[in-house]
Amino acid sequence: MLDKEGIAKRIAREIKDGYYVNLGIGIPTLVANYIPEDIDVVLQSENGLLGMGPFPYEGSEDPDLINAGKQTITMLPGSAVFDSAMSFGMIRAQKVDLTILGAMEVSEYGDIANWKIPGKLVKGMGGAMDLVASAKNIIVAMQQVNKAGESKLLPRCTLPLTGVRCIRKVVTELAVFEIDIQNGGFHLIERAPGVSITEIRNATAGRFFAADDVPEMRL
Amino acid sequence: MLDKEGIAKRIAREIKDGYYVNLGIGIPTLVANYIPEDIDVVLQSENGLLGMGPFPYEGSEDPDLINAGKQTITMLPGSAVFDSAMSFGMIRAQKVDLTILGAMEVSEYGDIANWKIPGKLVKGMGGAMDLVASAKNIIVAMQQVNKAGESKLLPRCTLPLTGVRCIRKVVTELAVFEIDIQNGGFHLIERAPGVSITEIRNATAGRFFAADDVPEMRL
Amino acid sequence: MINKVVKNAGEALADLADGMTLMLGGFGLCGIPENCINELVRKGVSGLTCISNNAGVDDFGIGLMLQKRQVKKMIASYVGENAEFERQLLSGELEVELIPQGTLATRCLAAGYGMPAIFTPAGVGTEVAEGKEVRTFGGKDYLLERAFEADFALVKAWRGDTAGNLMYRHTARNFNPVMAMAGKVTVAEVEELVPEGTLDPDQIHTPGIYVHRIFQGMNYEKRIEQRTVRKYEGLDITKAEDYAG
Amino acid sequence: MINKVVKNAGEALADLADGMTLMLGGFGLCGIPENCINELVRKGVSGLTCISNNAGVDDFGIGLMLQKRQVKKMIASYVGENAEFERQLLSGELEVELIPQGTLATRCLAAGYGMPAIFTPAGVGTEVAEGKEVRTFGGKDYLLERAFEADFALVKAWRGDTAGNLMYRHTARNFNPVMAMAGKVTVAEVEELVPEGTLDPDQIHTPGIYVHRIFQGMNYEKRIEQRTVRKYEGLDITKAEDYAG
Repeated sequence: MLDKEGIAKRIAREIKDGYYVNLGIGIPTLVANYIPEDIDVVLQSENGLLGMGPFPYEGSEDPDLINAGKQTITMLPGSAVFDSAMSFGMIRAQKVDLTILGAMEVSEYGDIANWKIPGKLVKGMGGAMDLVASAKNIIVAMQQVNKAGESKLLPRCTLPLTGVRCIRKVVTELAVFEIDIQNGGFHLIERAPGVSITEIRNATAGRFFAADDVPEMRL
Repeated sequence: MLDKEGIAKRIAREIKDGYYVNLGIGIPTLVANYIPEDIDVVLQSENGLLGMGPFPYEGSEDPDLINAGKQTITMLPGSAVFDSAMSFGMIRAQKVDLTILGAMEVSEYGDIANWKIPGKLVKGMGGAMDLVASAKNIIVAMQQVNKAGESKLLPRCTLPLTGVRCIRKVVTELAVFEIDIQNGGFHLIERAPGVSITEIRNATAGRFFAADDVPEMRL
Repeated sequence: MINKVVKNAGEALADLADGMTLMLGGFGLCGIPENCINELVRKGVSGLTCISNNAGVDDFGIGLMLQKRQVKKMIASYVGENAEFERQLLSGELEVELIPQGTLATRCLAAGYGMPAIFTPAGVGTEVAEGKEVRTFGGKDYLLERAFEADFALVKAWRGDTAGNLMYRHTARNFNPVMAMAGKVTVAEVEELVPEGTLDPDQIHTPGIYVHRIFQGMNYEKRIEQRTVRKYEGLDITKAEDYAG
Repeated sequence: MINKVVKNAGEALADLADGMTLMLGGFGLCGIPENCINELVRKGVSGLTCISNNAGVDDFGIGLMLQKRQVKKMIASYVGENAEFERQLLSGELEVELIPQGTLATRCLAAGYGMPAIFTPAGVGTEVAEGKEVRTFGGKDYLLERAFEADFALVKAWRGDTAGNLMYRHTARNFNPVMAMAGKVTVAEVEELVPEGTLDPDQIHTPGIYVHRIFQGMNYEKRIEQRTVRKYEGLDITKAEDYAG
């Protein structure tokens, strides 16, 4: 079973040389730590930056330079700054190669819910609805099972949706799934180290498909 | 009867301090010569410039700096350059205070034709259709009578239209008119020096309205 | 040119009245019009509809206006980290319309570019789509979203000139340029006001035609909302939640 | 990063094929991708649809491609001053679609911003509106105009870096930034190619994410179409026509 760092590490393997990548808040942000040294990746921050670098060293924080999580950041050589309309313009036009974001629920048809829990204070969807509606290549990073032991990979989402039929790949603490958006179903393609297919099946409420010999993931 | 310079001179009197003005090709361009010294006006060139200045001195022409008529120009202090989408964005959003353009025909309902003569080679509408469809304040500078002696202020345009019900003011070699777009009609508000109401009426094919005491224009 | 330069926020917002709709630039606390917000609070106008990506924090930014109950309706994409906001929302004192961030930005752009409406896929199939027209282009569904209308747009720039031309610094740009284009009256406060002719015409982010009033701001606090620093090698993520915002 | 830098126009356009749709930046002869056009002529691709504000002059710009009958269809706002263009148009060899300049620019913007269509009042009630949907917003009529699709966008910038970021100079900017955003493949030729990190991130006109290939152009002629100079005081208007273009 993976911890958050492990999920991030696995997702980092999906990133290819030359990719423009948008990382959501939470586990997705951790992915930046595991991008291989030998490839060049440009991080897009939807508040208006391409070329996001690491956090600044203490004392060199710049209040005019933050990411979409409002954290102080730096810019790498080759960066470009733009306004919010252009930022979501390039997202909508699918210029961003890969979007990684968190989720509270994902359905077997690739619906995603990650912005609102009825009865709890709603903070807003931020850029999440734009990202899931537009991105050609989205990976969801999430815990497969909630604290009560219930699966969050569902036949259909119970929470208000962020987007419909948009998620094709999910990485959890237990496994990597591809989602068949057309016919519905979570297809197991990799197991976390030491986790059995049965354990994964038991933690998947939606339709589950697995070959007999699903490999363990490499990290 | 005014010459082209006279028409330009009269139109220049419509320009107020602080105006952003778009000048079309032809007589409208001449207007720039007659903007009073004591007011500040910013000229917009729809190829992407605010703050157009006079032509450059010989030898300092810059191929990267032209106006919408493709003429070499200069920039005045306070200029701003932008792309074609923003240029027509500000036109469409009615940020330009005054648009001055030429016409081949204008109708009594404020329709304008100035881009196409059937049977003759069509060069295109350039930015004219955008300008007439969007501008809140347009003045047309034109010859009221063509070489064959026929009026170009018509009940309705005979040439393909550039825009409908958009022209409210016309300055010609004979007169200044306001157009009643709702009910139709050219309302004479000023006569060119030495031109009688009868002469103007005879040169106006569309519905014509004039008080008995229409003043001569000041130039 | 008619003088766009005003002395301060007080003069700039003299005719801003109760019940108006305002746009306020900034993302989080980055690039917000601090001087204008302080003046709104001092002035005490109320019943405002505020269009802004966020609603500030309890004691800074739009949060200051919330404390004085000046905001009737908030239109934003994300409103976290504000206890007073939460209280007013739950008590029904404050109306909130949450819209996707890209939709927010593009509805401003549409206003600034004279386009009455735009199509975006954001929110299709969600509660955001309720009551909205859906239209299919090339096999994909889009929502028809209307351009915003705002009585005032209040933006913050880094440098500006007396002709109203603006330049922004780093990610303090964010919503400021699109809102600057969208106000019936646009007020720009700048860290440095320079004579026209000082700024490179090729480097203007907001052409002066969009700006009606400009003033040299003062006492910028530029508060940092999430101070994150690199103590070790690599990133130091201390707050990891599975939240989208 | 995957290397966006190519040696020259030949390498940049190696996979540009007969029958494709191209966007070409520039206004008149100002800011046109001279190196790319020369390569298109050398290469001899044909059956092209060209989206460009103008069609060059007889012996420069797109005019060179017209001479070699490489253009099947021209989509432009104004095509004056080109005898060969006129001949091909009258003989039916060349198809021409004239569209308002602002509509042209905004259909590019729409493509670059992922918007399938936009609304504009330009052309309402004219032959441009024929066959198009008209829709009323706030009592005003607008045409629904579709985003362009282009296999290649060929643009010319002043400076560019190896990450594909572009800066334009003066009014040579014009259509280049909006077309740069709109190509399935965008090729940028620049007067000066610099290493990434050289350009100020706040002063980038086209972020590199929109640019797929970039090269250092050479032998720029930058021909002037209407050389107008100030010999006397004031403006010296020598060509005054009542024409709109």
